[in-house]
Amino acid sequence: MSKAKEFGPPLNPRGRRLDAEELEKIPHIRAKAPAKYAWAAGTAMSRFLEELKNGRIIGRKCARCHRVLVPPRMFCERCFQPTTEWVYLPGTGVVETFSVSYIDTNANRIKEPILVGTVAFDGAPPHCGIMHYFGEVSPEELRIGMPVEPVWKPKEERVGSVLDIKYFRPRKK
Amino acid sequence: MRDVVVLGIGSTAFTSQTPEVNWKELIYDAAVKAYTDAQIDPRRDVDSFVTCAEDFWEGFSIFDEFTPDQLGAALRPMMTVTGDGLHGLANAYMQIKSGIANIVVVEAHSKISELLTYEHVTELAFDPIYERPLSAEREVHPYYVAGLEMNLYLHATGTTEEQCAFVAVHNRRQALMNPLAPYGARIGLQEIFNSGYAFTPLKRWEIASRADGCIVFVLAAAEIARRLTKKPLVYIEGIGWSSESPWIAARSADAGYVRRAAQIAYRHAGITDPRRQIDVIEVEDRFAFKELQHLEALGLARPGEAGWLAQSGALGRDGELKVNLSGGSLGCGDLIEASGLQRALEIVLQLRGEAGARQVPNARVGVAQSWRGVPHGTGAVAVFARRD
Amino acid sequence: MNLNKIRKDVAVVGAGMTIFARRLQETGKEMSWEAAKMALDEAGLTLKDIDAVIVGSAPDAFDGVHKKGEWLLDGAGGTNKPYMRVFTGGGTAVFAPIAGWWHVASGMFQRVLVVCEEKMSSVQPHAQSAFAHIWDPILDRPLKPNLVWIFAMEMQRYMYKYNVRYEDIALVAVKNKRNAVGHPCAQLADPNITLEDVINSEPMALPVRRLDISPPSDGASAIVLVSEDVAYEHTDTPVWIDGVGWCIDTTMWTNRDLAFPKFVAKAAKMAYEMAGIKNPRKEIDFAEPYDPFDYKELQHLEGLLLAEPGEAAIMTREGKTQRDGEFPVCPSGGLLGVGNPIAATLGIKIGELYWQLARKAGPRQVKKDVRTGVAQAWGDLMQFSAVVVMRRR
Amino acid sequence: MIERIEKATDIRHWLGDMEADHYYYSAGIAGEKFFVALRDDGKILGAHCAACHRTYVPPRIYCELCFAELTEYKDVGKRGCVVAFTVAHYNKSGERLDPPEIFALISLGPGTTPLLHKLGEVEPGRVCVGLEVEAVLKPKKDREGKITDILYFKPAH
Repeated sequence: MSKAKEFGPPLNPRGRRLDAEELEKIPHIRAKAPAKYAWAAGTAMSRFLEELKNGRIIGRKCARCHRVLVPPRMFCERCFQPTTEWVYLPGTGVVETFSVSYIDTNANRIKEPILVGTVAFDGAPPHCGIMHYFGEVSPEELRIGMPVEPVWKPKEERVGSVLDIKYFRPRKK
Repeated sequence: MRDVVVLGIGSTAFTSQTPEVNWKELIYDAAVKAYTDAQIDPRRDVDSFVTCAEDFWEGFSIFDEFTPDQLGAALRPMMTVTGDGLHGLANAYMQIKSGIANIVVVEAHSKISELLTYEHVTELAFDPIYERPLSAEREVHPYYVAGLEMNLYLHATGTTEEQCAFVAVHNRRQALMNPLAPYGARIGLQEIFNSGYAFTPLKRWEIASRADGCIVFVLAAAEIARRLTKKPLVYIEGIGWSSESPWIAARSADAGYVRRAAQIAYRHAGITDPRRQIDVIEVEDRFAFKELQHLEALGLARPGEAGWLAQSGALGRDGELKVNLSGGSLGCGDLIEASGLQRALEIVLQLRGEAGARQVPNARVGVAQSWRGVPHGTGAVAVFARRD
Repeated sequence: MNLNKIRKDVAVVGAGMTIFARRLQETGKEMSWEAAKMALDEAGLTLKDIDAVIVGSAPDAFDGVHKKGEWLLDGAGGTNKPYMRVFTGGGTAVFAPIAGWWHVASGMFQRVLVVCEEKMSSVQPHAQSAFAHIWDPILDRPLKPNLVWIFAMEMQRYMYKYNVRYEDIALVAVKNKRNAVGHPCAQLADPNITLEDVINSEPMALPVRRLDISPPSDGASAIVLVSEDVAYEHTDTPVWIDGVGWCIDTTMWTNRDLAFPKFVAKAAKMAYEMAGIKNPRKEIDFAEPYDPFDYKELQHLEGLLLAEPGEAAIMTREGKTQRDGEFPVCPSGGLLGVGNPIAATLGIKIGELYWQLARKAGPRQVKKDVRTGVAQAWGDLMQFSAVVVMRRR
Repeated sequence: MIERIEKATDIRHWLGDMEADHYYYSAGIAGEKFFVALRDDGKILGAHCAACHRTYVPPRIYCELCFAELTEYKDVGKRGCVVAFTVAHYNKSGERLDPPEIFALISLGPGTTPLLHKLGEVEPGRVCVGLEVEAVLKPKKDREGKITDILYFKPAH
């Protein structure tokens, strides 16, 4: 009746493994793939970037659920309503989570670890903030819930980018 | 068998640039219109969401991440189809037919103005071993493939270059009547010929320019829709899609991908004599000859006949076949993966009687057809109808 | 969802996969064919029997081919057929079969082929070059992030909120790499790996260490889905897809508590409702949750409502999730052991469910008699999940 | 939306890319056969499907119609005829190509799938469908195992 053969696990799976030395020996092409973009920052993020240049964090309030959305959006994804109001935040917050990274963006190993994580902003709903670096703190001291504040670049160096903030450091009492 | 209807439509205007909004805001604008048209709340009423996008068009390795919020889909079932808007509709259609969803939203957009290396990215779709190196050497524009296809088509059918040029003239004129379309123009055959060969026999002004825009559809099971709206319901009577071999050298002269897709759509829709049964037609015309090739593949003209119909004025509002009254891609712009939904949008407007100056009286049955563009042979066909 | 209206039941009647390896010589097309051919052979079908093809593949930026789905088409068996690619990031492995499910359940097609492919070795110098572009260009990319960061941040939050110990998390890596010894396709099987090996492995982005991570990989997998109308023509042991669910959370990942994956729970509830499962812990016999990192297996078991938050670590410590335990988890060896060619992990999620439920898994067959299994995949920026419940009847 | 950007100068763009350093594309199993034969022996190989009476050029390890595994490689020769062609006048930047580049689909014999390549040593105006052509290869010492080892096809005499 049954046309299916008794097969078991994937028996005799195919695939020819290559080690790194073989790469140049077999026929292949090495090529670039040019893919460049100029994304419109849009209504909300254009303002957000402009305010970073001013040394300020700005959010957008939803009149329906009363959340302050930061980073700002022109619509609330929960209520599906236009947000209605610009709100400045103090820029301070707490460490929501973090990592001590011994790899860089290209997976190169690095000696001095990058301290990175997300900051939940004061004045925003719980867990709401941005990703950024931490500084002026040792890996051992860094912990979830730690109060932090932004360290801004000097005004003349700011260009309207998240990098206008150098990093977040433990807030002085 | 559950029937599937179009409950709502929304669209932005189509323009060559949209610098003031990001893609999320562009999509949000179209979505709000569609939800208003459908009289639904996406946070409460929609079971599933579909977006149509390709990573390299957008500039994100996983564009799917950036799709939910602007449609009201956060914490809801949502997916990306890396296909044309009609492929998106097909998935929504199957979800409703299967019973897993009652109301499904489909979004397709173009933010192609933000891609600065459009030509390179288009070539990135070519086979990297056998095809890309040939045009990469001298940085040849990838649309040469359309020139090859046009040569195949003209040779196989005896269609003339002049007949193809008629399509470019007609669709750009037609676009003047479509408030959404940016590329309307009053030009004649002479201007098309004067534009010169780009990829012989294809001429420069037979090529659609690109445009940004977004279209959102709300589909629903018919029994649900009847409770929700008093507007006339437009049924999706059939939808089909098909692909040829992806190799450039395998391109067919007769757009076999449309022929096969139409077979599926027509079978479900009960279309046996398309020329007689279909009132309004929107076909893909990124390159003018494609309109003729696609009309023949849809069974709306015999092989080689579409050119004569174009030449004799039979393709237009006053002709026998009401083709691309929206202006097509030549008039609305190449909306990339949203092209198919733009076609479907026009059909729905026509069947609802909301097509304004372009309205075909008593349009009851319409067909929308898409093609994903160079270098592939992939397309879809959807048949829409009023039943009341 | 209207459960009275599911039109056609859908069964898996064949599965296939290539070996998973850091680099394969095959092109993506060739890998797709190798996997698809194996699945068709198992189902006793030829390509001519197939009505439609569904393809899953994750970022085009891996293979370096735009419209990768179109490019893979001939190898995946799509020539002159209805051919559809769906894409939900890392969730594609379990989502593509869901798309396959509605191709059949809708009544549109009787026999479909689902093929998933990933070739991560094409992108140079490292798969990270592609992952670098999954982030928001304005908010995240200027910080030059590495993909591992999001896992590290999520894992940190998970451990903090639910008091989970790293040692218990690391046990998952040990279990899965050992389980993979029974898998002919495995890339990182290790019968001798110990907890100390994992704990002492190179720090990547702490708390994540090298052996907590599944390897980038090349590979392809495929399954054959058929309608209830024809299932028994092809096999005496069809395995039924009885529940499907999927869900995506907001794009704004820095606006969410990363400790608990709500989107997994929502997808699971959708699948369980469809499968008529009221008490997942009692009614499901084993699971293949997505385990690209060891803590993800735990977090996903909790998201799948198979453990309370924080409890999965205890189940692991007590050995319950071993292949011969009371609730086997990732008997395939998972991504940690077999490899992680993103979408192609179809073969070790849905494929494994099929082989286990059809009692064909050979040396990997779990001890207890299993009738209901759940597979899950996860993707995008820690925000998407797909869940499938399969049963032998 | 309720508010929009009203001043043109308030609009921001963000420049970026989606690039890797480069891509390494393996030519695959069938590709290795094809390119080694081209590079070392100056031969163009196809793979034959006996069931479908089709020879794939370039070769594949599978027949895309019946999915049979293809193991029969054969030399299809270097002569064929033009199935379709185009004269490309523009490059990717929109500048005119001088001279233009001629692309063609070339059939290397009955039952073979056409090969995409370029034409050379011919005036664009003289090219027609059906034109008999032959492959012009790079000198053996310059061949690298790439499709551009074939420089172009020229009219055959």
